[in-house]
Amino acid sequence: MDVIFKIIETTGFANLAVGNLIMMAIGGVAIFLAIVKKYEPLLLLPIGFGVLMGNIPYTSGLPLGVYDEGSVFSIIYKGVTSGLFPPLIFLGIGSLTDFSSLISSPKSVLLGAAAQIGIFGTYLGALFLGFTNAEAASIGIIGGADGPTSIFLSSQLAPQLLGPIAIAAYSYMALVPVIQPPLMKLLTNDKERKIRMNPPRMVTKKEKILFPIIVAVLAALIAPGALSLVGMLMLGNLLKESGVTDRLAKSAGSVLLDVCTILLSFAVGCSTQADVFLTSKSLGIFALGLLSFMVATIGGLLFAKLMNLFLKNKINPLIGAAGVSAVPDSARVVQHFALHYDKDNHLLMHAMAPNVAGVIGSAVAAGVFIAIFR
Amino acid sequence: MDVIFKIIETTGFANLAVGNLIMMAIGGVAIFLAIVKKYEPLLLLPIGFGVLMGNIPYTSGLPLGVYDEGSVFSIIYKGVTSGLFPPLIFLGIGSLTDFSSLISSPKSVLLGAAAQIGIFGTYLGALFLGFTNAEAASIGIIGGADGPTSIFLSSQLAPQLLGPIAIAAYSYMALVPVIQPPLMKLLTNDKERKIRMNPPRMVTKKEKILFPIIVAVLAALIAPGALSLVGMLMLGNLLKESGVTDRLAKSAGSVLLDVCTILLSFAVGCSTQADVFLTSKSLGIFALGLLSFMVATIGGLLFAKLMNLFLKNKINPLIGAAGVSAVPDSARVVQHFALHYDKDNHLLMHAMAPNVAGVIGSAVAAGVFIAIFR
Amino acid sequence: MDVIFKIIETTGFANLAVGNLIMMAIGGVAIFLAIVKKYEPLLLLPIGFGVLMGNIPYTSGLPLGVYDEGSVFSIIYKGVTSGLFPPLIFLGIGSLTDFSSLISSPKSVLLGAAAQIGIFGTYLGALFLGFTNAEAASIGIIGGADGPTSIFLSSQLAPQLLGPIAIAAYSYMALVPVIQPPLMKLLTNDKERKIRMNPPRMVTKKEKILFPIIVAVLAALIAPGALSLVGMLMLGNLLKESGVTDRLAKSAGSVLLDVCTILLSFAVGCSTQADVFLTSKSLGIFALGLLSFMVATIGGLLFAKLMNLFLKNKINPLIGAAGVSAVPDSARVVQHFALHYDKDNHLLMHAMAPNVAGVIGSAVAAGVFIAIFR
Amino acid sequence: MLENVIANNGFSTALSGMLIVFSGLVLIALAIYFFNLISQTTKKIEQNGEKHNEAEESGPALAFMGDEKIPEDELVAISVAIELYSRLHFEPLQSELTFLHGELTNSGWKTGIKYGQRQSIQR
Amino acid sequence: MLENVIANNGFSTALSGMLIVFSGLVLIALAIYFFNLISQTTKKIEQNGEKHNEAEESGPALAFMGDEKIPEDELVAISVAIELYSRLHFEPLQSELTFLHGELTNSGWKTGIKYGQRQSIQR
Amino acid sequence: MLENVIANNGFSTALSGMLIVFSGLVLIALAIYFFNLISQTTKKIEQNGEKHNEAEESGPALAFMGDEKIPEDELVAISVAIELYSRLHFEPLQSELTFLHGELTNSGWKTGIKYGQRQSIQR
Ligand code: NA
Ligand code: NA
Ligand code: NA
Repeated sequence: MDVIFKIIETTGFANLAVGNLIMMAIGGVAIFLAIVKKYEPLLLLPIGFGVLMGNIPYTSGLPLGVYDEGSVFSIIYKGVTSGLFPPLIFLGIGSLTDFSSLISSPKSVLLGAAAQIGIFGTYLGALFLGFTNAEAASIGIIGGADGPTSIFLSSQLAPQLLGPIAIAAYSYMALVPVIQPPLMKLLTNDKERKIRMNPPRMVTKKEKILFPIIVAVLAALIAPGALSLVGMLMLGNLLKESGVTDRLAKSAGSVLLDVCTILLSFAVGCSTQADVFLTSKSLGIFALGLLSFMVATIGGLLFAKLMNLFLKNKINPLIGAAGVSAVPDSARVVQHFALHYDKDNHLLMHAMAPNVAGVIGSAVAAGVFIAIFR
Repeated sequence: MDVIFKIIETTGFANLAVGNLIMMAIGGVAIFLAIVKKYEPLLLLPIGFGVLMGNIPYTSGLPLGVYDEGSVFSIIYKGVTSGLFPPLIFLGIGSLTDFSSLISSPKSVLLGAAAQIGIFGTYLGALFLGFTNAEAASIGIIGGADGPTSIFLSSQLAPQLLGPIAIAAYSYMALVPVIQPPLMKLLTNDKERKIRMNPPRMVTKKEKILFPIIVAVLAALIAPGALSLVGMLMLGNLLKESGVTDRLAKSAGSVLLDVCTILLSFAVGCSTQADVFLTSKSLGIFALGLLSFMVATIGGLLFAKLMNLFLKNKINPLIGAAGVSAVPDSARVVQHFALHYDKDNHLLMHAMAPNVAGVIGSAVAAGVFIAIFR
Repeated sequence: MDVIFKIIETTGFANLAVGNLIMMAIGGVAIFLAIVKKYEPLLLLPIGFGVLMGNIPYTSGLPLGVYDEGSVFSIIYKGVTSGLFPPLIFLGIGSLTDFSSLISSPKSVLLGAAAQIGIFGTYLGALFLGFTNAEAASIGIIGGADGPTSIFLSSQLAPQLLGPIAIAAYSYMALVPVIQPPLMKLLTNDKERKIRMNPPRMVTKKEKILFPIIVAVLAALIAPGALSLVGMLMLGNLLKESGVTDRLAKSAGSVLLDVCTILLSFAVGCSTQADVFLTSKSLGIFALGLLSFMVATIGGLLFAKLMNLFLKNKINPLIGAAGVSAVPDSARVVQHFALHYDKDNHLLMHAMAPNVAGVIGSAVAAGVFIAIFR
Repeated sequence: MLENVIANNGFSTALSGMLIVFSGLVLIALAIYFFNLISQTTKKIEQNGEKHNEAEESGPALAFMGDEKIPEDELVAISVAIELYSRLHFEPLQSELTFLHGELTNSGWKTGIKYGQRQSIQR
Repeated sequence: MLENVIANNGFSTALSGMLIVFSGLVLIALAIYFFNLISQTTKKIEQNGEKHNEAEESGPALAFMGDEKIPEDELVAISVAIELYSRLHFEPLQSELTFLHGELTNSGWKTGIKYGQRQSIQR
Repeated sequence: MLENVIANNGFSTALSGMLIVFSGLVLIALAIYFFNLISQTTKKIEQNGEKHNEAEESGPALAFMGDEKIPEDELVAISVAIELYSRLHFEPLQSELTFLHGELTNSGWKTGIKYGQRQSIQR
């Protein structure tokens, strides 16, 4: 009889706390958004499922969760906390990304820099709320709108906040189509929104090959901390563009990327155990994260308008909003927003330039933080 | 001249023991069964080759085998002993499994539970033979007829028995078409074997999506120890059924599954060094393993007959035998056996329901053992 | 203001040394050779990019490079230094290699043995220059003309020389079409170059299946140290030839091979930080490596001529040069060279036999060194 | 050796283990059962309410033809077509050609970025 | 809480961080810009020098059609063809049939070895 | 520096190493040689015994045509067909349509389970 009681005590039903139920509801919402709304399904689905699994209670001592030394989930989670998965994901993303639009329009690079003001503004905001330097930097990076970059920086500087930062980053990336349009409406006038831009020029193969090499070297020289992220991103891109390593690029951009994405997302989800996640700090992170996205969007829009003061060929300031990255969502948002005002004004390719520049920009920003705070 | 002798002493010929030759013969048989008889080739082939490689003798001190700290094979073997490979394999299997038949026939789930009596019966038998609790549980799980589950449980409870348990589990799974039919013949009559069942109803996409989520949560709540296995199995299935993460499901079900299968099978084969493997314990494990499969089959058959006493729409008791899992072998055995008596009675899809339920059932059983004995 | 200075100090520009610039130029040359000359692009491209990234200077203390405990690059590099990647790469290569030509012409196997004199000759040369036994063995293996074998042996015996040995091995493999033809011209006469060989006989499926099993057992028995390399190579080949594990062979030969190749090459590149790489030892290694290739080629050519003294059906001595391996480059060099003198004399398939035998031969040689010096 | 069984609480462990396995699977069976029930009820209510577009409901599920017979050759042809189609469209490509409508001067473009982003909506 | 910002050198960190980000991306922009410049200059010089084969230069890049309109159906057909082609020829195959020219008695052969070796030259 | 060579037993190591490499490869060569011998002997005995179905024996190996010449175009067409076929049938699919014979009401079904199970028998 004792054994039966012992066994019943080990079931999750006996240990279920309110916090776990709240978190499981959140996991359910993430899965719902992923499947029904199709918001970032490749990330939100495994994250949501991970939240469910991470909040199954069990008698402590069993090696099951991500925080239990030696458990299977902890081994997978080590791929996150060691910072290994994000650069591998960047390797895959690099092998899928086409930087042509950026190469053909160097001035758009600056828009990708301007949007990073969201990162540094939020860093200040987080300091203001009492977070430490390392924590504030990790929170600020949410405004970079790059999941892997956020997770990488958190794993290096503030592993204890990795869960909420990752969830916040991916949630707001999924909500880009909700967050950005009102700001676009507020900060541009009708005339600006209708500005048409010249079609981008053709980019030669030689330029495409030199681009990743030059960018990797320059970015890593200016911010060595960005070495892991920018290095891998550009290695992937070089594998793709070189034309002599197609099979490597293909493997990096398919299975390697997919497997790392599954394991990273699931493990991040699992790390949101209620007792670790449901804190006032998490609330602060979510508030600051939203702020971060908004400041970044505003920064991009206003800087584009500023640039127009000096340019002969005006750029459409809307593409500044794409500088936050969230590739290619925010570029799509720009495209749709512009089409609303001029049904033949296709800004997608023009918006892709600041969009991918934003990826580089926030990786550099992460590098700066690593250099100072590690 | 000394160096020459020294070198000759290092060759395997100089150290070859009878035990190694016996094991190499066993490895050869496994390869033969895999290639010529096509019994579970994806597993028996690398296992058999691993047995050959694991029984090459070498002067101790060289870091070559799975038990030598720092050797390449020991690094691969760590994926087995840490329990990492089985859940990853389950992730892949989940992304390839169609649970429709189970969803359309909830009562078949009970057959998947009944067959687990093989596990607990053998656990008692192993205790009777003097094994410890943890060892007995690991031996019993052979009756679950799921390779990854057996290996996972052994790695957690009785790593010293991992080799023989894994080999026994896969051998008997390969021999399902030999072991099960006599028992089917013995325990059913002609009329029962000819029972036709209604075609399964159509299952909607919504049900298929909700199924993995519900199963994972319920199974993990009732037996948290099943978290790693059931969680990953259902994550894989959700990736497949959601319809929004096809590329993730595809990668999990192809390369990830394949690579983990190769490495796990090969490393398990390598772990059967004669001096570790050729013990009376191994003999006991093989005897108990056979018992386990037989009890499980009998349990499934009899429970199906028991259910028929209460059901209006009789089920064909043969499908009870499929409850042992060994997916989809035992379901195929049922199909062929039934066709023998009525050439138009296709039971395959009906047998798939207890078949996949058996996978969940033995993962839950493994979870129970982990909760008690860890 | 202090912070700004601190940040500027962290940039790579502030720490750039002449050595780094030299190494980056070398990396650039490797990339150029890979893309423009198409010399071993799958290896030289990631290596070259790695050299660039590995020579970005950063303030010490930051966990960024392969030698910094805990950095992402160091985790990847551990796959090299632990010796894990080379056997996995061999698994993939095995699943892509067709040994038919070798099976149909057993006497060619000896040519693959003869070329290994390059290894042992260079080993002596390295001893002569003052290297230790373990270092000399690792340098000698460059003459085996197999990247993974060289890296594996260095990782086991002389990890401190891994970078220059790997770079030397791959560089000379890329330069096979430059190194070998002069020696061929020197050591054969016109009549010998025009010898035609009988078309290889058909090889049955049964032979192809038995081949990897027999080779693995024999090679591992004679040189247990070759277990990891030959074992994995032949496992891959068995997966391919068995005909029952196609999906495993395919995964091993595509994504697993590609991912390991990317990570190994990139990490090896990164390990060439100027302060570690630019030493007189490296110069010695490069000189000895070239010697090694030349001795190996000469050994193969002369041994083929020696064999012809005893054979009725003369072999074309040119195929002896293919015994160095560098699969399939040196076989192609032989084909082109022979076509120059007789435009209908196709030696490719005949040269493939010593070519793949050379792979086995140098793995055995590596095994011998491991057995003696570990 | 029965002492070993008793000393280790063998029988109660086996019994309660079996109990847990059954309760777990009964719970799952009930969940599926109730879920089916709800789904059927909902469907009935919907059917009574209004005749709505059925094609939409069926989704990607395979329609079973009931008594109608399909020539085997056609089945093979259909399955090959489906295989080819899925091969072409569901496998991740390295880069992809996309052609937008509208003024060609402004819109003929190519993008390789496909990662992780709601791509399913657009198609 | 402003003390926390000041105590941590928040403002100067943020400022100099933003500065680094901008300098980095400006450097990259300049590199691209100068690279473009060089490329264009080179092209002009080449064009003045001699009329060379343009097809060779364009490489695998997609030619944009300017004002000429292509029927949408054709675009779809072309893109499907390109997909199929790349699927057939750019995906790594496990083994591959190759047929050499010359005397067939001597040359009909098959090889599976394709790894890592300048294969692109031959094709 | 010859002392270093001698101090490290360089010559005997090199010699015996070369010896091992040769013995290993000679063993392999002998194994292949004897295996060939056995195979040929067996074949002769079989041929003398009875004329059996040759198609069965040849298996998936490629038959070489000897002197008969095949037009190059046909070779290309055949190899493309083989590529396409293997691409379709040997690559792991996520799920697969299978149609059973017999009463359609009872047998039209679809399964996605393909893992690790003697699947090759059925096809
Ligand atoms: Na960004
Ligand atoms: Na089972
Ligand atoms: Na070699």
